[in-house]
Amino acid sequence: MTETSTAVVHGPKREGVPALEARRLTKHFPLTSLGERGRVVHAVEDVSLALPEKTVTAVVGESGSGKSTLARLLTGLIKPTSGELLLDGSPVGTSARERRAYTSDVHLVLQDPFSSLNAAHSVKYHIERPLKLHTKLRGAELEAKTVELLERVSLHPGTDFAAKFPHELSGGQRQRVAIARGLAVGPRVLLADEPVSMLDVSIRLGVLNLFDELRENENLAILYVTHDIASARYLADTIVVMYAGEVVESGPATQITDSPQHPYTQLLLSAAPDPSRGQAPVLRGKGSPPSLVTPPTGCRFHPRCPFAMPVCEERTPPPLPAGADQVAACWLLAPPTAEAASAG
Amino acid sequence: MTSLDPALAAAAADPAPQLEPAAPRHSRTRRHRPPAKVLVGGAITLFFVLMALFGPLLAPHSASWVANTTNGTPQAPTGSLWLGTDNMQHDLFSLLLIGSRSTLLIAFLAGAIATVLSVAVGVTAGYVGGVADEILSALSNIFLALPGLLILMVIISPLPVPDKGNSFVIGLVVAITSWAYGARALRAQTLALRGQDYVVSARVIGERRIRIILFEIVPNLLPIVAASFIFTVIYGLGVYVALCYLGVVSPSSGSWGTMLQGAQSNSAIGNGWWWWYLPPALAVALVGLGLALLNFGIDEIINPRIRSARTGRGGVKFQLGLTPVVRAAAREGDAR
Amino acid sequence: MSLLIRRIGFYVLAAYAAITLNFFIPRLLPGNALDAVLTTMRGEITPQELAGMAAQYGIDSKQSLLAQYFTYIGHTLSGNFGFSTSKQVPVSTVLGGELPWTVGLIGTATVLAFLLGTLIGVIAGWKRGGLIDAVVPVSAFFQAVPYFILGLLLLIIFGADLHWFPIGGGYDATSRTVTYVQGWNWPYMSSVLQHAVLPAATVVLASIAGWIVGMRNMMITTMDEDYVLVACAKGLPRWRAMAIAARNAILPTISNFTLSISLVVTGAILVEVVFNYPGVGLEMFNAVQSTDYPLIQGILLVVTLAVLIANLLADFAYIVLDPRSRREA
Amino acid sequence: MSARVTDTDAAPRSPAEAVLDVRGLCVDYGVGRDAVRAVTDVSFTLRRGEVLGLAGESGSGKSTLAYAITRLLRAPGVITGGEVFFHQRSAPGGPVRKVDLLEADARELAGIRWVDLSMVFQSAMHALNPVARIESQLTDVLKRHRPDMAAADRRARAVELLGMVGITADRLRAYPHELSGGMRQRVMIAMALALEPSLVLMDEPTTALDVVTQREILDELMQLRERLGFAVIFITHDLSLLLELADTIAIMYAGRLVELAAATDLAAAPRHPYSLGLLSSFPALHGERVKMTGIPGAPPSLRTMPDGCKFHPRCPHAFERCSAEEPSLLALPGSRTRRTVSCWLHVGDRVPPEALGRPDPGTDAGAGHTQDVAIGGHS
Repeated sequence: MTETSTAVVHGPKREGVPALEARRLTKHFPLTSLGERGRVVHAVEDVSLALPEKTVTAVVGESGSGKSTLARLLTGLIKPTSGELLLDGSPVGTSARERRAYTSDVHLVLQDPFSSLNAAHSVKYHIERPLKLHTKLRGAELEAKTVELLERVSLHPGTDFAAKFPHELSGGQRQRVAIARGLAVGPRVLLADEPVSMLDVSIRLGVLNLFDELRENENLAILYVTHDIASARYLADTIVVMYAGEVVESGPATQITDSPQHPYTQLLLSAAPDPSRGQAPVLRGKGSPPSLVTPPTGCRFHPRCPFAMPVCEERTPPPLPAGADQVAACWLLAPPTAEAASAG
Repeated sequence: MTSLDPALAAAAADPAPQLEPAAPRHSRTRRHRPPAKVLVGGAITLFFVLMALFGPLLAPHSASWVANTTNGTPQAPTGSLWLGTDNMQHDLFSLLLIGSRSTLLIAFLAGAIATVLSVAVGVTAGYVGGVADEILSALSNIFLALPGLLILMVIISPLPVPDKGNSFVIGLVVAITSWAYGARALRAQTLALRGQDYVVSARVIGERRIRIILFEIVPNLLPIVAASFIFTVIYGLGVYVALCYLGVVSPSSGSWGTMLQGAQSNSAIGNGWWWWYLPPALAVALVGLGLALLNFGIDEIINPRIRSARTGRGGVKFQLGLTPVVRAAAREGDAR
Repeated sequence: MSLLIRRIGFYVLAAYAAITLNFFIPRLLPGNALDAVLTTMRGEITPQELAGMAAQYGIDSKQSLLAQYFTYIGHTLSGNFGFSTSKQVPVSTVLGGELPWTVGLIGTATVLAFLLGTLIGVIAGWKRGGLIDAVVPVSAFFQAVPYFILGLLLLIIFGADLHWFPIGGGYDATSRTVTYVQGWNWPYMSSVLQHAVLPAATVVLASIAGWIVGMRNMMITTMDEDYVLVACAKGLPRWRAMAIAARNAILPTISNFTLSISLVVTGAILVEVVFNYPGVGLEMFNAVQSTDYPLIQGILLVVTLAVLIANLLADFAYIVLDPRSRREA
Repeated sequence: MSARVTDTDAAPRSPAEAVLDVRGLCVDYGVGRDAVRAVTDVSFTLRRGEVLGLAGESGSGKSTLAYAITRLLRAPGVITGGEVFFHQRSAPGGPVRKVDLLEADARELAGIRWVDLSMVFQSAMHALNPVARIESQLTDVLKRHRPDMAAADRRARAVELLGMVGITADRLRAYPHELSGGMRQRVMIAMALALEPSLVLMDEPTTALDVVTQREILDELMQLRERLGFAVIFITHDLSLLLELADTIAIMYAGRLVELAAATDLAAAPRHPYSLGLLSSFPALHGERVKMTGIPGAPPSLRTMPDGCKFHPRCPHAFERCSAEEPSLLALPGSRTRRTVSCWLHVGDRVPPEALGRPDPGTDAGAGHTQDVAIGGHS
């Protein structure tokens, strides 16, 4: 942690200033129950991430890897313990006004389509609220914009859908409404936390393809948080793999899945269902993720790692180059000199 | 007196997300018609509300009217005096009509004030959380543990007479001892709603906290607010009638409780003057019943699972772990 | 165990709040109401007692409020609740005489109602749509009617009309045929029991409906849980599946018990007034009538503490029954 | 709707003996006018030791089917037709008794349940009694079904069972909430195997788990199956998982079986457009990234079923007949292995689209066409 000298910024490499950049975000949740005061959950540890426009960055990890916390940190819903956010290169302020301005640039689409819309309100209400908050549109213009947004997420005809209530919609339609609400603020950045994991298999691709279109047509920077590495590969430009609150590997999507360098990424890939795999998969590693209250020393993956070395237990590996635009935080990738130095 | 249903609290605490919502355990379409309980309960309640509104106007006699007799014993009901008279020869039917107003007014007033209090406390505690929650929760728990009625007796009895007759003061005092039940249920439900994705989404689009509470959370609390309102009205009714019955409060306009107090202090039961105490007692019981039926209905709307299943629906007996088999032939036989 | 410690802490706090409230109640009286009260007592009690009371309530007192407060707390903790002005005996003596009646009647009836109601609720929920379940809506009547109204109705029907039971009191003091001697003898005990039937029935009927409905609804909710279905899938006997459901369903019911206990107790205390039953409730009524503040305070305190202790017991039962609440941090 | 299948075995190709025969099973939710049909006319045969994957989306009726087979479906579920024959074998190699589970009474069912037919539920979190220790939940079945067993033996067996799924004996005294999600599901599996049943139904047993844990548990499960030889009905929405796991796969849509085939055949050469659509809904982990579309539209609700083939509104190959008549599950006689499909594209002289007419793996011939040879009394 402390040894990470230079923060490597993960995310798609593009020219210019990224739409949203996170610098060394750390989040420790304090424990509140009796007898645990003073201890913290190390949910996100020193993550730097750049989200350039017109790109999709996938954050992949198991539950408890800190990927959802990272997405919420990026919305500003929760305050980081340390680190900062930069929107178009300038730091994001904390005043109520700046906070509100930020909400018009960054939106979050959540996992559960059955709870992301308020059953008490119509679809129209859901789309109009952000428009009223962040634009000057009123009256007929407001209605026209609402319909347009619904149709932009393929809910045709928009006027019909506007009048419906959430319980009249299918899961996929609800998720599209949630995305349309996100678009209504006119965001630069769309964060999606497991947006398809609760949808039927046959309609997941439709929603993923919608994200792909929005990246192109709306110049959006999209963060796609998922546990499904295959869908990350399908949609994203860059995959960032998180484990126990830390980024363990990042790089171009196909590169990560075709030649994973970090043992954890290899484990994830070996566990993922893959019908094209000829023989039964050999699981690379065992055990389950560690407690984030008392994370393992050194590399947090070392207790499960089939290649663990003494150094892994002692020191946190820095992100090391593992290919073109690919980095992995693993001592296996350390040049021999460094390893020798650490051994000596 | 009724108590807030634990199943309701459980439903509030566990809005179990159904991964496979397909199996229609309870279809929405059947919800359109309100349960019979709501209809009956609503009708009873409406009847008494109308009585409270218009009864005093329709009463054949005023509260101070006395039957033209020098008799010192109560008269049994007759064709002209439907419910007979008390020992002072007041017309009990008129007293019943007139007394309905103050009785229901205070019950509903207490319910309304207590509901406002419980929404304010419960939703604040649930949504804001942290220290505010700790303090407000401890406060409501203490109020739950205190014997409200006894404290009311002590607080109200030494009040100056004008205050004792003031509906608002009485309603307020009753409300102060009864808001905690609703607050607890509302806090639990708010806590459950606070983490819902639509609340998070509202924060993400930049809604202000007060708007989130009022427009995102409160609409979804309405069934529980309604349930806790009815609960406190029942409670207020009981407490107010009790206070009148004990003679702690004696409203000048009279109430059902005052009638019972008169009957009690004149040993009406021992003397067999049933027409004196039976009508007000039944009236209180009926209002309570009507409200309780309404609350039953609301509970079933909040948690459709608890709906009372009709026995042998379609001749099929459902039993956990033994799915019934009804062959098509048998069903056709039914159709014929 | 941290949960239990927290709960005990809360009850200590609540008890302290109740004691403090008790201290302030006479001092909160509007105007010089207390003064007036004390004035009316002149002649009924000795001047020394009057002076003592005046000191106790801070009238003409040289003691500061804070000092009075600590004196009061000290007295309360040592069981000294003061001196009843209407009965001319220490409050603790009065309470000692009344409490057995109340505990015997209301305690028994409340516990009985809880056990019986829970049992009926379990069966009604398990055999949903069955005969017992069909009776549940009827219980709405008893659930909604204030205790004392129900008491009145029972009194009218079974006491005044049918003459099955006496219409008041805790026992017959005299009778044409029998001379009663208080104590463990049959004539006296049977009289006590006979007098207890209607008030006890009132408390049971009025409170049982709540337990039935609550338990039934919790049962139905719990039966939707997979682990109950698993019990069936395992081929366990049906009563085992029902026991598993009931075992889990009773947990929220116990929490609910803590919510309702003060309602039940206050409601039941009113029943004593209706039946002229010689317990704490009737005493409270009389004390209010005769503005006997020391007695009022004593009763309030005892009832509050009883409710808190019942709550603590319920919490304790909950912690024993639910391993999840025992989770070490 | 096709007529109910009555003959005993339509495809007696496999020498292995059947453990479960489901014939024309129909399930409704509700009774009378409120009733909706959730499962329609499902027939299949499961052989000893076979892993049958039951795949479908939410609302396809896959879980309903499983619960109906075991008679564990909750109210207002009602079985409205069909037979479920369970072939009960009292001892290894012993005589087989054929029991119709739908005719069985509570007593008979209680004797079969868990002894021969156990079940793993979707969420172990909810399937384990939160207030009972793991030990008592493992031993209560032994107590019930092996009344002669001594307490010490029951305990030893519980330790053995936990060991089988890689849990140490010290966890016996634990409560479910003290275990991780993966451990709870392992306990559930150990419990299901306590009496060495011949059939285990698994309803999305790993859906709630992380991918690594899921893989570990499935690996263990498959090893146990090798050793103990029980048959499995594995229900999931994750077809890609089933392809690795199952011998045979049954695809369900809108309460009907639309295709039943060997896993390898289905993967390489799906015959039903819905199977094809599902297969192409899972992005690949390797190879070129190509744009995929999934299946347009959404599954129908039980209350508003389209006429004809239930899939036709979403089917890219639908033609007139599809919206008018409902196809029934027909055997494809050209197939090497038993496979059945309910689709008009494969009936008569029509040449199915290329994607639906690929040859079965290991054969040169294209998909055979049915000559209206129904499994049941369709013709």
